[in-house]
Amino acid sequence: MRLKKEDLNKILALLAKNRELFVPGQVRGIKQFKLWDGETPELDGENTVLPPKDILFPKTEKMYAYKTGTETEISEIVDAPERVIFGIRACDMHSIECMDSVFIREGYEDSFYARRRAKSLIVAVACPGAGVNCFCESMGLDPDAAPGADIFLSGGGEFYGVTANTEKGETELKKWTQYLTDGDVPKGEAHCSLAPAMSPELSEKLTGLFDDDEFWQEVTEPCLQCGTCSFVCPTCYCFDINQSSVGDEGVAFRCWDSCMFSDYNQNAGGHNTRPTKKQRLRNRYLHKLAYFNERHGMELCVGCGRCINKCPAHLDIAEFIDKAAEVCHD
Amino acid sequence: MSDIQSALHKRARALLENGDVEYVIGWENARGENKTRPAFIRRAEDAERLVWNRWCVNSTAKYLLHDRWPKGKIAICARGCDTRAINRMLSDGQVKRENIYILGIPCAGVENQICRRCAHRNPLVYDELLGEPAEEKTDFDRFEKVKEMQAMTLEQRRQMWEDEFTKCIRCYACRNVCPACNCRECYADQYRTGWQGKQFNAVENRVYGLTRAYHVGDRCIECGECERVCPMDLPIMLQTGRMLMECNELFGQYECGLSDDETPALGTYNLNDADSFG
Amino acid sequence: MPVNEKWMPKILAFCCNWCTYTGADLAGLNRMKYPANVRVLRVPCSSRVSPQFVLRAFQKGCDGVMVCGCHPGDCHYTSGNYYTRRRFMVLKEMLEFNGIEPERFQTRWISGSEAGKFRDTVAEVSEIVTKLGPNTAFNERRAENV
Amino acid sequence: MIEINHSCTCNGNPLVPQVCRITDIRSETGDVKTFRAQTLDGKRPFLPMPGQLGMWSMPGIGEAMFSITAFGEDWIESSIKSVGELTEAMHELSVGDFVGLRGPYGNGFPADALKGSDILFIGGGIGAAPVRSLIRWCALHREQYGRFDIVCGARTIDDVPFREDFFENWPSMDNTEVHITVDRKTDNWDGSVAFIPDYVETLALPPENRKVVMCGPSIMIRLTTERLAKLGFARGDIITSMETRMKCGIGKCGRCNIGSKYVCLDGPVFTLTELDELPAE
Repeated sequence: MRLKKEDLNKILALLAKNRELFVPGQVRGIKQFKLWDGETPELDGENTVLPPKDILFPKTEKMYAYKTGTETEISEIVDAPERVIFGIRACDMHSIECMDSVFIREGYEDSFYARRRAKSLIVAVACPGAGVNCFCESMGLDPDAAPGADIFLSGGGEFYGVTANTEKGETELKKWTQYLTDGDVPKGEAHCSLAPAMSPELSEKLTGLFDDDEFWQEVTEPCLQCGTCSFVCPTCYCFDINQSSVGDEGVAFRCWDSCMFSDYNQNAGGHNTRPTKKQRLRNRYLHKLAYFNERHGMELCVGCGRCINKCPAHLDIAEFIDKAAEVCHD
Repeated sequence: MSDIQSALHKRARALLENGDVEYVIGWENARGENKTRPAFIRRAEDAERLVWNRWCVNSTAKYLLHDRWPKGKIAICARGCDTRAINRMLSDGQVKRENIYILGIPCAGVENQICRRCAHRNPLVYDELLGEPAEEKTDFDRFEKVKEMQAMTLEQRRQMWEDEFTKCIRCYACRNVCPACNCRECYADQYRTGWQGKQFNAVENRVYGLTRAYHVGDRCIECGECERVCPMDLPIMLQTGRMLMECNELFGQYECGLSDDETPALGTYNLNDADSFG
Repeated sequence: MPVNEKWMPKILAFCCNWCTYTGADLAGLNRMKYPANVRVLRVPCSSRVSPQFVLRAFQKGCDGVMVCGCHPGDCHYTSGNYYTRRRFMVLKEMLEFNGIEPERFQTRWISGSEAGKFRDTVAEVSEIVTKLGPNTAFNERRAENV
Repeated sequence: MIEINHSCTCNGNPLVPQVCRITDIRSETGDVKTFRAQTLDGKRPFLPMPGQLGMWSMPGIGEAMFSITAFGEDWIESSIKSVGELTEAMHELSVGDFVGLRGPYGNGFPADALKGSDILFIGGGIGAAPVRSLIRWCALHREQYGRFDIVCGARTIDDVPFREDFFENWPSMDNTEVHITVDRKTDNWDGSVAFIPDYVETLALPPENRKVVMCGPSIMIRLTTERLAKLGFARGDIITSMETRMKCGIGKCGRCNIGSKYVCLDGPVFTLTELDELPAE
């Protein structure tokens, strides 16, 4: 089935019915996912600056409300609206699969994420053309495929090829029939700009490099220890739990956190388990490229290039991969 | 520029070969075109990795704070703004002059908007100057953008900052890159004190933005690094700029990082200071 | 707060222990009447008040903040209030620049004997802030859902 | 892929605590108190296996993870040292006050695998807390285990926690010997004065069919391990419980990882061989 691109706004109107529809667009000069305002979404050009993870895993999520005083009460906060995420690309779709693995599939189910995820419909779109720092193909992805999305709009040209990958997607597609026609759509031509030397062996090689202080000092020295890479990363899912009270009422919330921050590993007694930037950035790289693989059987990097775009010190994970591969081959 | 770069190679190599310095902080090419990153050269044979061109945008000075007790001297490539940063840190007692060897680099401006409003294109302090001094410029108004904003109404300004701080993701890049942000432990990291809430919302972000501006505003050396690194493109310099402008108006000509023993405007007083409080 | 309830501003007054606090005390002893929506917080010197305290007060729901200290020249610690003066002359402008009505923030010099001035100042600030209405830009409760 | 086979039983959402009431507070030492809690309807908040963790919280102040040191029909208890904001506030609590509790988390001690072995328990300072949970568990099935040697080390005799257990309950247990050693002599103590590593070496227990369960400061663990190695103990036979900052307790928030393992989920109990396989952070 295929869909004429000029009919896109009609489809968006369908998707927005009784639901919050998120599409890529500009918010004060920053491209990010925002509520659809009737305008044509910005599907072309570079990917959004901020990933769509906020929609499923909010920057700040209230977990429960409490009351203290003579009695103490705790009540869970359930906030999972019906949502549609439209226009995410292969890399970001895969990042949601990574988060699914963390929050839903492995061990305990995280109720907050799982509820939001269950109420979300994801419509992914073929990548229209990679940015200067993209390398999703090296991470095993195809810019013109998103098997994890409920619905995928593929290919280039005047039409999108339309496929439903899930039951939820199929149900949704039934509403689209009047806009769908038969026919083929050529394969999208977008390809990544970068091709770092990613290999199945890298994970093990990196773990082997753990004690190579000189190597880590060299790759981490320019790092400024800010949280930019973590916050623009579509897969960074670490969070902090905190409370905020006014008088004897309050809420406990969780919020994004970054393993680059000095207070991330600060213990109550004053001990810090990763006091130096070398240790912290090493942990981040290894989490992305080695540790996550051991637990979940995939990398925690999708090759979207956002951290490369935004790193104040111009650190570059693709360059890091090459460098590690080179050192390993010695 | 290539003259300066070759002089830099020669000097860096010599300093390392003679064991005068432990390492040299400068810039090297990063992957891709038109991109450099801070470099830390420890071996004489790596001296050629150093580059100097208009893509050398990163401030080098902040890295002195990453190594407060170096084993040997640190040589540092420093443009005008970097030397102001070094002066700032010297004034604040954060680094020791005898630990630093400054390779001064005259700079006509790199690929950064802020360089158009740079009043100090030549290093203010150095152990040696590489190349010929650059031509200084004065054909600009330091506070042009601040003034534009002052022309707005209060309500417009409130809305503008509301929008901007809604965008802010509090990654703390502005703090971490700032040479005036040199507290050993930032108030925002002191999680037990609770001054900075961990929530991401416009109010917490505003509290952070304004607190940071106030912490550094009277010590800001106007290098513009905070704006360059902001992933959300917040006009952070407007805040510190407004504060500097006010210091200029209230306390006389005021510019930071020009010498190594400055007292910040709010760290001193004058009996005849302006007083509208009554 | 329900909209129909009459709104009363919350005002926090940081008062120097050596002068304004004594002045406020004296106002009380003399049974002077002043608006009850002012909370006095005693500090050892007006220069103890960091601008962060002021921001924090706004954030936690104050609609107006006052910093009161000794008259310049009369500081118990010789020079504390000279620092206060510089600090808050600038802060007033910074608040204004950030779209916050500068009148919400007031600094006053009130000595231990000026009970009347304390009463008048509090009444005046209370009136100003009541006219301005609730502080929203910096109030975290307003921002709950942002 | 790593299999996880334990689950949080407290309620549907593993991140939301249930309100519990403090039913007993005992002062163990100058800065350690033991808190006993049960649900508002008088039940045990959850059933912890020995060595498992519980997340204690005080609404408005914070949450922190502690080892559950004992449980009964309708209560659980943890021994908490006053070191930070939350623990200081907890030390101000009285019986009848409310806390939040969620758990149990972590793998706990391999109580089944220890069956049939002699066990040397070592607890240094507050490290005695997790060890206590295992001793209590083993005591319930005393006949399934071999000889017990219980070593408790503390700064002074006044810093020895769980005095009733160390001085009365455990010495009277079958085939069990309790050894107390202190770092500093005081007038009210005429027993052993020695650091745990030295003391354990002088005990010279043979390693055959004996496992070691050891908790305490990391320096104590390292030095004691060296001495145990001298005595011929294999690293795989030495079991310890890790301590680090945790936030979620369910392996999501990322903070407590050592390599690909999460202390809150895959630990806190590891054999030294298992720890050897992790990156040396």
